Amino acid sequence: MPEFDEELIMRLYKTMYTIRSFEEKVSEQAGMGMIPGFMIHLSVGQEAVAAGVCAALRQDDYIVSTHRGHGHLIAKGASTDRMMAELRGKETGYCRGRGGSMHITSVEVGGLGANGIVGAGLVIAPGAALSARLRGTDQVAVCFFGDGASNQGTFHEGLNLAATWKLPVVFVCENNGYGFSTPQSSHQSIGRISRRAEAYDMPGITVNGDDVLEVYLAASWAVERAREGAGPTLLEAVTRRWLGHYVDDEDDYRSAEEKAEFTLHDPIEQLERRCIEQGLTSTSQLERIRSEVDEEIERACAFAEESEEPSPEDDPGLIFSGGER
Amino acid sequence: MPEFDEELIMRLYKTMYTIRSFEEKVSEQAGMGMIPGFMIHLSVGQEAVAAGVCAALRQDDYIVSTHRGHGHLIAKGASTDRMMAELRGKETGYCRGRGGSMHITSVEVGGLGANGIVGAGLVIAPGAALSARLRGTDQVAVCFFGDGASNQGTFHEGLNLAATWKLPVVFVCENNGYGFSTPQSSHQSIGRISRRAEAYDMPGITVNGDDVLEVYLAASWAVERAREGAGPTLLEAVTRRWLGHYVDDEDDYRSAEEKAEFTLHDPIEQLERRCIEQGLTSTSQLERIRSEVDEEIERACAFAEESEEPSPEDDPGLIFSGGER
Amino acid sequence: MAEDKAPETQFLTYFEAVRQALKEEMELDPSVFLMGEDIRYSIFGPTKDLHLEVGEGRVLDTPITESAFVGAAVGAAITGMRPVVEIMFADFMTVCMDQIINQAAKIRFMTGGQVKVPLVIRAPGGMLSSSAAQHSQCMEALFMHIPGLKICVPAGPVDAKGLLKSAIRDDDPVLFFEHKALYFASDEVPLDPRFTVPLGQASVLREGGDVTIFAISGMVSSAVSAANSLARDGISAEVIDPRTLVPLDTDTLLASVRKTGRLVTVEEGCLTGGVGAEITALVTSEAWSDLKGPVIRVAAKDQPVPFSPVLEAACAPNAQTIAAAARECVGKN
Amino acid sequence: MAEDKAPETQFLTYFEAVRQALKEEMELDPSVFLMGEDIRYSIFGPTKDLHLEVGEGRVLDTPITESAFVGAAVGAAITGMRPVVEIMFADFMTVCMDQIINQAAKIRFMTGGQVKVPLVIRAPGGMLSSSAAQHSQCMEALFMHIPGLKICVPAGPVDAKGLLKSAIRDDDPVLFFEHKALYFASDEVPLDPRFTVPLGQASVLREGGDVTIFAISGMVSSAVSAANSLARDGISAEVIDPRTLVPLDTDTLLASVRKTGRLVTVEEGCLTGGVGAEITALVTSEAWSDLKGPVIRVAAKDQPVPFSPVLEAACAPNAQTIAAAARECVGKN
Ligand SMILES: Cc1ncc(C[n+]2csc(CCOP(=O)(O)OP(=O)(O)O)c2C)c(N)n1
Ligand SMILES: Cc1ncc(C[n+]2csc(CCOP(=O)(O)OP(=O)(O)O)c2C)c(N)n1
Ligand SMILES: [Mg+2]
Ligand SMILES: [Mg+2]
Repeated sequence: MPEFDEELIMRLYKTMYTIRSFEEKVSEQAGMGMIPGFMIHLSVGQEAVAAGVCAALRQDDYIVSTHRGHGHLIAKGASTDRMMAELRGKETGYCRGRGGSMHITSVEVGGLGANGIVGAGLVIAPGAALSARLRGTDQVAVCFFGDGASNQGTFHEGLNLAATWKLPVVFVCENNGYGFSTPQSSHQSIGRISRRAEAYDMPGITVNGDDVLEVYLAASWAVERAREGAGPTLLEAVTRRWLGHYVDDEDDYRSAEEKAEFTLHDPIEQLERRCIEQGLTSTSQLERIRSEVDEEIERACAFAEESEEPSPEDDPGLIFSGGER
Repeated sequence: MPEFDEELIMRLYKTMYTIRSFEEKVSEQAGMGMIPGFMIHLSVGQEAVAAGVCAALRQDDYIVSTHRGHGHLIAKGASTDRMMAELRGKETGYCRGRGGSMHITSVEVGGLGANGIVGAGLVIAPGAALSARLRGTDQVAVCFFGDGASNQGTFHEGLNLAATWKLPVVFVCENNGYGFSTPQSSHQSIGRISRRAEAYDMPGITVNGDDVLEVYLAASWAVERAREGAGPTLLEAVTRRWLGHYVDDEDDYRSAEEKAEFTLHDPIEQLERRCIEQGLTSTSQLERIRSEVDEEIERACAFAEESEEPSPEDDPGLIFSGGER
Repeated sequence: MAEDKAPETQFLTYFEAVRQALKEEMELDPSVFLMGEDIRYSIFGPTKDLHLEVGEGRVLDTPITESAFVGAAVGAAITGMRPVVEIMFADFMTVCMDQIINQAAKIRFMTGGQVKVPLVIRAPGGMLSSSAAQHSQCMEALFMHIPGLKICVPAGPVDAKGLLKSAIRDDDPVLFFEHKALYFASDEVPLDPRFTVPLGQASVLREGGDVTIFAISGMVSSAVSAANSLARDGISAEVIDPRTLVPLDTDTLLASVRKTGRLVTVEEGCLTGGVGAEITALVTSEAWSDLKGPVIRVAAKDQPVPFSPVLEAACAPNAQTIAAAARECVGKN
Repeated sequence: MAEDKAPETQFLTYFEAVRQALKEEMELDPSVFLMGEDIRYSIFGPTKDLHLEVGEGRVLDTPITESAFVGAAVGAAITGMRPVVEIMFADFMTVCMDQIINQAAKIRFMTGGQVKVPLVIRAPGGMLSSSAAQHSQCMEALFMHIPGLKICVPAGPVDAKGLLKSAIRDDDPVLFFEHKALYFASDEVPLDPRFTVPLGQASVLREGGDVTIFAISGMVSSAVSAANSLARDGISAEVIDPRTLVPLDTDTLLASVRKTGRLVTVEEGCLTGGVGAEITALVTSEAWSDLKGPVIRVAAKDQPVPFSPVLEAACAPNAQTIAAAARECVGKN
């Protein structure tokens, strides 16, 4: 293990734990019917990917996210209170209650949007990267997507465009082995999705997506490469989705044995163990982070709870910026 | 060079020469304004791909074609008279004048259609192959497409589906180095398109697309492989488009030097030379084939000329099979 | 209506009725097969575990590649099969629009009739509990503009079964819009495998003399409720569900408007360029002199569907807004 | 021709007018840039060699991947740029429909207004000498149904220039439908870089009192011809070109219909679910009591566009069919 500074490790830990704590709360509140809708996709178990990748980014870099996007946005620095309010459909939410979980967006932290269309972000991210180049900045765009999305036409088109134009994009495939109920072996004929980089003469790397430091190192390399103008990278992070595909999912397509193994790979516990073994931190320091986070999430819930519903009056300025009809 | 029987070689020669003769006539007639429209895409120079691939097929196998589809259809066995009539927009044409060059189709010879949408065929061909499997036949589907089309999302989706389901498809990329005015180096970051097979764990082969025997051998291998149930192949044939992208194309994006080299690779002359050098046939026998073909094309022109225009009366049965409104 | 022949029907939900239609047609015709994403799992139920009953090879879970499997369905349809594909949410038809608009709809015409395209695309549409802008759309109006596509909009289990069977037997591409909010609606559904509902026949759900309410899909039951409440105010509304938008049963619609002289159209899709626009244009053209006043269109607001339950509810029509429109139409508001 | 004053107009073709608008806006605003397939070559001319004048980096030839570059344009638009992309033929919008319908149109709304989407999609549509079913379509009616998209349909060089400049300066996604058959039409075009045509203002091309002819895009000149021939028969037709379908200048249209009491709508797209359907619904609703008879819709046949010149001509409306409709409308046929 290379040298990591403690501050970074604590930051990664806190990010992962915030995602976990936020999503467990969301799961609980969804179960209680407090969160509208049923299309709420949680990333419990996959926190290391969001945390490791976003730690390699600057605030002004972009991320383009998926239907399973809470973790990405938290890792990029969004506030959990406005996120929670959005999931509850409140006016104080990031999207003023118009978007909800599947469209959660915080442009101020560089989060260009979750998306309800699988694969949609794969062509939006190259545009943000192109925009950075045209504006003369050295911003980088990260595009998160799943193993299932790696079959969509937009994957191919987005990677081809980014490679041809050497755009500063890092394509991060969160390979959790399933597209909804369909195992990877039934939706594609390859195991390592990073092999697909070959088609664009682009570096393709596979990392253990449950090891936040491994993710961070690979992402840092790819981000710097992009920032220096050397072009895009395909980074595959192999991970596990602990919960159902969405909150109401019966998840009967995965065996009990398979599910029992998930927690063995817990990215948070792994980092914890490592820190303590290597004397990087103490149990009590981690404890302190966790309770801080838990409090933050409680505050977020209270904020969301107390916030107003949107007024049913129309805001035409949300459809056309000039409010035209 | 492996042993080829004379009958096969004469067939390949005749096919290539028929395509050449047909298309030169089309070019001439288009120049004279006899052919409606301007979107007529000729494959002069690329004949070896169509001829070599289709010679590896049975009559009941399928081909799915492109905007540049005359050669494919001729090679698959369509009659030049009904093709010429179609290009002239006549009722005796294969598509009763409704389709024209970009949609020329002859289902009776297994030609499932040219297509005006670049990349469209890449997802249709796997369906024809799936259909064959479900019906319990051992038919194979060939999908022709260009280098430009190899960037479309449908390329990725079609190859992924065919590979995942091990469908009997042969994907034939006619790499003529250009998508319209855009050179390959500006539209993708790779040189050999067959590298893209890696993304689907599929064999990828590049052949000299101006050498009809090389094309034939590779296609035969891929077709047999598909027929035996071993799955799809990506076969890239590197070739040259001698004429403009379409009949009115000024073609000012290719240099005079580049164009001057085209005829050095003439697939027809190459086969001719080889046959004579190896004593497979005589100049006079080839001469005889050529004049037979020239006569056939003249007859096709006369047939098209004499045929009726469609009646402007509607045929509702062409929109809905029951003629519903 | 013969209510006494109970053994001939079964009480089924809408999703079960769809499932029964699929199963019956697959049993009747070996060329019918299914493709779609996670259809063996089946989020809304219609194809759940169907492969266990009809055979693994006939219910194919696809990669998430709508263009690929809809394109493949076109390829299969023109080579002798009868594919029935599912787009998990109708909103995703945007990602395979070329296969629908430029291929399936046109290929018969472009080839001069060399092929038929017996393809069914099932797609659940409409709003359902905060599914938000990309999982709530009614796409049927878009496709009415594309010649070559037939369009079914079943509003209940009986029609869902009967129309789907007709759609599968039809030789042309049919877009079959199920409505997510209807999946658990239930009714007595005929069990005779010969039972079908022909495409192009409207159903008159309620007769009336004062105003015609033309409603589709998820809005039909609200229209009936509206008619019931109107009846209490002495307004007699005739409710017509066209069941298929293409072909459209203009005879039934026009006959009704000729009788009532008033028309309200109701749909859950956006107002502008919606189904109601075409119906209005058609009816004002064909029954001008019978109309006593302008057609009133009831539809969703012209905006993306919002996530917030409050806003979502405000976006869609309901029995109250329909009744209000009908009152306005008859001049009793 | 030496004059001391710089000319205020220049005689330009439609494609040159588009080119001038692009060039002027790129010179005025460094955030404007172009993407599309073979746009430096430019099959119809508007962007031919423009990179030589405005800089290589601002006119980008893309791979043949409409989803990629329209998606990228959305990404660029929400991060500070003003992309203008070209879809070589409007028919190909089917392959990037998701980027248009589910992304560009909705992203402002879905994010609660966090972003604006200043994106222009130029797309040549319409029939032109046997381009057949996949290269001839008028797509504008489809998109009218999607809230969040503005739609321009310039019918001549002056509007092409003026509207395109407004579209580029607009903060919302604009679909800009050029018509292939108009590219070589020419007119005196204002040269002042400040000249624009605002979105949402119809133009009244001819005043008249007997009947209003509402015509768009490639049909406007035919409508004017029709009006001229009607005048010879003593029928005075008012011709209105809305210039933009969204926003729509309903005031001008309704004022005209209130005056004439009669309306004919004319478009080159298919009849069913076309622009005319929406216009009819709108006008019959808003100006019911002023209408003396039903609106008549003139449009292309409900069929894919055929290749054969004979069939193609029979498919589209023309000055004769428009005049005949207007005569029928005023009861003088
Ligand atoms: C175009 C499209 N097709 C299908 C869906 C339905 N859907 C939502 S998420 C999902 C699975 C995505 O799998 P993957 O990309 O691996 O991401 P994961 O859910 O595993 O994070 C599916 C099929 C969709 N939202 N959009
Ligand atoms: C979806 C789509 N985009 C663009 C076009 C316009 N177009 C027709 S052919 C062509 C170039 C195709 O290049 P390639 O696939 O290499 O085939 P080639 O023409 O070289 O045979 C283009 C851009 C189209 N017909 N369809
Ligand atoms: Mg996954
Ligand atoms: Mg090419």
